[in-house]
Amino acid sequence: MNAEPMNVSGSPLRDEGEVLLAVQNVSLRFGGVKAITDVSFDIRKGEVRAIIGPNGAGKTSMLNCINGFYQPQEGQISFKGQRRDRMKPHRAAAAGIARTFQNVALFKGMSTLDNIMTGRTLKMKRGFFWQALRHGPAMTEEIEHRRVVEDIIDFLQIEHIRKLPVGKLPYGLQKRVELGRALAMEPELLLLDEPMAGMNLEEKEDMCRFILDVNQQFGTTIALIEHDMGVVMDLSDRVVVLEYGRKIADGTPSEVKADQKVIDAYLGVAH
Amino acid sequence: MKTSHLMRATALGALLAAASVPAHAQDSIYVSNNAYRTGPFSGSGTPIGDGMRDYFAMINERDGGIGGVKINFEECETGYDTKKSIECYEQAKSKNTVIYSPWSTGATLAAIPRAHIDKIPILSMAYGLSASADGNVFPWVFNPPLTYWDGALIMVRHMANELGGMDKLKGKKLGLIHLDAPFGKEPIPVLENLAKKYGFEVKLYPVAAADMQNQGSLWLSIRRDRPDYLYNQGWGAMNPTAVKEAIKNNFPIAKLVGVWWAGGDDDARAGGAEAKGYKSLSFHQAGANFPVIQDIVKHVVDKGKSLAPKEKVGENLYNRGVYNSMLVAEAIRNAQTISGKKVVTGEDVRRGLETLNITDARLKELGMEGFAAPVKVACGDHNGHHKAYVAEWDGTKWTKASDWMEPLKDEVRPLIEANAKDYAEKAGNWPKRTEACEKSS
Amino acid sequence: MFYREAGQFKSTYAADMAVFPIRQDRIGLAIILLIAFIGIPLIGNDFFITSVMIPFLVFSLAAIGLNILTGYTGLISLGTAAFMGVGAYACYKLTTAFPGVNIIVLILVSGLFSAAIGVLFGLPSLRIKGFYLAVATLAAQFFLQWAFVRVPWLFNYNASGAIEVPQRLLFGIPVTGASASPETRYFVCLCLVIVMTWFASNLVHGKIGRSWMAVRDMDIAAELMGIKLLNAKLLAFAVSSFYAGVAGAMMIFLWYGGGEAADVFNIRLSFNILFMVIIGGLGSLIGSFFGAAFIASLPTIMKFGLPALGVPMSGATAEHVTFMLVGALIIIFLIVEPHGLARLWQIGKQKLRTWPFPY
Amino acid sequence: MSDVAARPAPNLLANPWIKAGLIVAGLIAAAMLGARLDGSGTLYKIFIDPFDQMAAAPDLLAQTIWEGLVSGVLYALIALGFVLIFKASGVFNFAQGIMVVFAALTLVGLHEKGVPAWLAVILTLGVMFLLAVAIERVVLRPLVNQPDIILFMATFGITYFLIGFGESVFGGSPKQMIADQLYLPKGAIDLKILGGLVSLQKIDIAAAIIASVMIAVLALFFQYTRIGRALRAVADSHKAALSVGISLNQIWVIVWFTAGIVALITGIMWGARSDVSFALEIVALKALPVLILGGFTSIPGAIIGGLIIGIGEKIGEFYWGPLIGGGIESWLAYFIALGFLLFRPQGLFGDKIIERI
Repeated sequence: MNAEPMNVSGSPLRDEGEVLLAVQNVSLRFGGVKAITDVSFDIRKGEVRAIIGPNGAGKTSMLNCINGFYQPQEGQISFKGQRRDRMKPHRAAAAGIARTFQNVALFKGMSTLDNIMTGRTLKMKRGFFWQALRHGPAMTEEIEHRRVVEDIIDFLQIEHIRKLPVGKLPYGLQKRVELGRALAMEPELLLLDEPMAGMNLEEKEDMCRFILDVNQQFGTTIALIEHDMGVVMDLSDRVVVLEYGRKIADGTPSEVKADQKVIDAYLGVAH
Repeated sequence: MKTSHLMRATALGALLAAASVPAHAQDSIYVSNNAYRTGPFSGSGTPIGDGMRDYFAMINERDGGIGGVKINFEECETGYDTKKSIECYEQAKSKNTVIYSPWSTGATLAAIPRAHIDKIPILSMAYGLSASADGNVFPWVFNPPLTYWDGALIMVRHMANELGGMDKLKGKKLGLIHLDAPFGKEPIPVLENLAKKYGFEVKLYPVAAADMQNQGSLWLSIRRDRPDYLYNQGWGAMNPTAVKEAIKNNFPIAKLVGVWWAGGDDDARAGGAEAKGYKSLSFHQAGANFPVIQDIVKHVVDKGKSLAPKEKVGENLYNRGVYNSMLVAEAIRNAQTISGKKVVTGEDVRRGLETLNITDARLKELGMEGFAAPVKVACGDHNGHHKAYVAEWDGTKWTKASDWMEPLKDEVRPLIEANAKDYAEKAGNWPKRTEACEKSS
Repeated sequence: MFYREAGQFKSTYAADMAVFPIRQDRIGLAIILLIAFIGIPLIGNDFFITSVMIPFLVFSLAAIGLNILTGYTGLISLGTAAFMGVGAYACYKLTTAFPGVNIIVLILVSGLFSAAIGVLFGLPSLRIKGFYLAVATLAAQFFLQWAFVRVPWLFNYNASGAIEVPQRLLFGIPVTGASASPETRYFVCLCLVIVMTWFASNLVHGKIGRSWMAVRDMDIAAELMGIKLLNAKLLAFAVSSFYAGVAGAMMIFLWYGGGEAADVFNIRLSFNILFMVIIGGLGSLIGSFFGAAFIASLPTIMKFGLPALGVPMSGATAEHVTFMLVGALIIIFLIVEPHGLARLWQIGKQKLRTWPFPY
Repeated sequence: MSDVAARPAPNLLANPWIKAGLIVAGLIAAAMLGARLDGSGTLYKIFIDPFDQMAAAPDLLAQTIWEGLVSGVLYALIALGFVLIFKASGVFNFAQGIMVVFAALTLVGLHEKGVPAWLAVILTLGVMFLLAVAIERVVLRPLVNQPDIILFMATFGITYFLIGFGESVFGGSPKQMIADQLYLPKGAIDLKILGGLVSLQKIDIAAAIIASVMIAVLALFFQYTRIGRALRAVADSHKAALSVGISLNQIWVIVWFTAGIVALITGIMWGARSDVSFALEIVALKALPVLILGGFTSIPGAIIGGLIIGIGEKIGEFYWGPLIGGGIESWLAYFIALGFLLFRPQGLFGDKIIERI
């Protein structure tokens, strides 16, 4: 089981752009359970990279390894050419990796505005003293970041819910706020874990538009997990396919779609 | 909306202002008294409160008050909580009380600095701050008839008496079980001094407030150390537990002696029949066979005006309440004599307390012959360091088991003066005494 | 009808970010401050000021401290009283060691000692969560309380074993010690509480407050925003203990005027402050004031107020009835509005906004 | 969507904060001890002397362990009340301590009013049942689905109410437990072993036996009765329990009533050891370290936690306490529990905390 049929050297996108993130021979185990086995792939600057696979394929675990929630037992991940041992989520954030979650992980007790403002935490430099005064430099800084956040709010068209607590928003809007929060970090790499799960068609279309806009307007590299094949095929430049923690295919959407292993994995084959 | 806020504040202010308007300022004397009939120490607080209340009820009923003026005696519930005590103090102050009985060490310590500003005399009868016995430094604080330091001395004397002389103390071991709080730690310096002087050893057994009913390991230590005597400076639920544990651990109960606050009937009763022989220091007698108690029964209890069940009247702590009220009443009477006024003020009562001299003859008049030793308070000595005796539990009641013993005033007085000086120095410009001493009394 | 925000438009972010964006609220605040500074000293007698207002202020400050930890950061602590005690003893040591230094400065500095101890006992919060953490903070409560009795150095080897508050002057007027008038002590408390509330409000409305709330709501996502969990939690412990420490120093120096501090800062007080925070409203500064008023002042007002209104009750009965009533009121309030008095207040304002035509 | 998995717990000592904290704490502790002992022979007194003492007087060691065992059993009883309620309703019941006092007071109070002892026990059980019904109706039902902390707060309201109610009905003075009337044994069995005397109080033995019997009965009850199974179902998932048609309200009444029975037995035992007064409420706090040690949801945890805490604190106080002036029992239990907790954050037997994202 490997990616040989997709031999990478033939793809037209192959040589465009530098590698932003490289995953090399990563394996992850929980006790005796293997979540990921020897997976390698890369993400190039500026592309939309999709990770797909059936349930339990290890997709979310893969994202968790990338932003440091999990420490893979084997293999390594390098970001912007730098290898990172013992990645921590806050270090990943500082390095420029942002993330949304499969089940929305917003700060439920806070307003939309405050949620997105947390995305600016790392960019705000004023220390405790100025924060306690909330005047002068701290206020200038706060206003400056508020401006950025208001731009994001405009971009995502969520002005009307700016001051509402997010806990009571409908699911689709929550997903949007979560995207906003990730965008506020101005990440180089944005990891989206099923951004369209549980949405209706209209919401999905909106979300697709936002993702493409983010990719094109801000030049943000995006890695996403998605179950809706139509969405994946429309959005992504390249797709990596996982099954039972192993990589079974890697290539452009059309290449992947044609791959027999992928078809088997999705439709199920009697072994 | 905001107006409602304002109104609420105003209403509140008015309400509390109303709460503290001096009641019947003209025709009665207001005596505020802390009590704790609730909380973890209510077991000791209730009989004391009953005794204090009933004595004044009797005075009002039988004599129509003191010098013809009714005593407006009011209890303030503290739950033995310092926060509530402070509220009670403020309430008492705003109602122009002539005397304040804090009834807990914490409350006393908090009230002492205020007393000389607010001109309210404090009576902390045999508790509170030992050093406050120095009238030259604490003109407003009174703690007769004796201090914890005197108590420690009497304990050592008792030990010596049983052993057959002070010289027999050498090599003996005295254990001090004490509440792990300032109150409990009071006797330590005196005991340690005496230990050095007479060559015995002092072992400390602290009991944290949270572990009052959980003294298992402490008594194991006692078993290990095998002290010859135990002195229990305890309060509340700690005492019955100590008595039970002593019995459990086969410690000779006759060698366990409590401070006067460990002498509740319930404390001893907890040990059942085996508690017979348990001892406690005391400065007044238990029992109902005194004219004063009979008067209380006749005028108050039998008329259903007491909160105490009749069988509890005359118990040790009940009588302590009576004794406390007697001191207050005598101070007021004395103040009336000195000032020539019927309705006396706090300042008069301070003078009354300072010249208090309750002789045997006076005790007899009060129906307290043999009930207590004479008490005399002087200008510089607000305590008197009076006699106490050792009471013994006979299985059903407290009996007098020793003669009245004089504490060694010469031992204690220098300590008191040194500590009072220390207190005043640390407080920073502690006011010099300006109140003149009475010429004669 | 007079409580409307219609017509008040914000043209700057600064105006929009103000803590009280509605003009009427600002007017209301001004009125409350006026009452606090002028009305209460004029109307209230000594009893009201010393037994209701000063305790209310001290407890409010402690509740704000705990609210930062529990309400904003989601860490339950049952050691607040002990941290208050650290503040009180630190202040006593400081003022006896440096008698010349202004007592207000020392009260604030003693908060730093409390903060340091708070951080130390906050370390387990990385591993332990929820009620487990709450019980773990009891270790701080009982250990520190023990130390307050057992380390005589803390109370300068006083024979009484208690903190004996010395007299200290501010602009020539005594603010601590027995000769300090209730009004002076009240003003000092009031100013400290106002300034510290303002600081707390600044903190919780800015970056730091957002980090705390992020940790509270979803710690994993907070880490992803680049928030270091341990730092955020320890900062919350530090700030919270700082507030508790200052409140403790105020309690002994400006309210009690000395006393058996080990006995004062007991577990009961810790619980009471937690309950102030919960009943007032978790994550609400104004709720801390409501909670303090409810848990600390209500029993006092009932105990002394009811007899004054002619409800005849003996001391003990009043106490029992107070206990029962307060217990019942807590349950009733929780049923009516589990999010605390602060939420009730908000709902009230919301209603007023649309009154008299709610649709 | 099951590619979500447990997040491995962070390695504790890898964290520089924890390391620094431990070192600082260690240094402070060492410095305090050093000062206390004038710097002479400190290490000997900490590490060698206590064990010498144990070897020298094995009878005292045995007695210490026995004392620890008995208080452990009593702590466990209080903790058991907490666990039952927490397991079935997720409520951290602050009122358990006052329920112990209230139950014991009711029993003694009824007896004082002339009710025969055993009838008083039955009536007290009735009172505890009414209390459970009242709590369910008045407090729990209106607050269903509220966050844990709100329910916790509500139990504080119950505490306040019960203190006021109990004191106004029975008065605040301490009362003697009617141990004789309930045929609880008195006196002690003195064993002459280990070169000394080990004295076992009969009441303590009875407490241990009664506690064991009660725990066994509870275990059987949970295992083999319909209600017991329902209780376990509720503990696992409220929704699941509802979906199989179990009335949550009934369950709550039963659980609170069971906790009330446990409280009564605890009250009788503690009361027989000292007396029945509101001071007992403070002892109930000792159940909290037992809870964190044993886990909030585990009955065996409460028992074993109680024993560890009981024995640990007695041995600690007896052999090491004198080094720093004694009285360390008040906080030692918490430090023992905290020590365990750092390595098992969910307690010894608690349900594993799994973080999912």
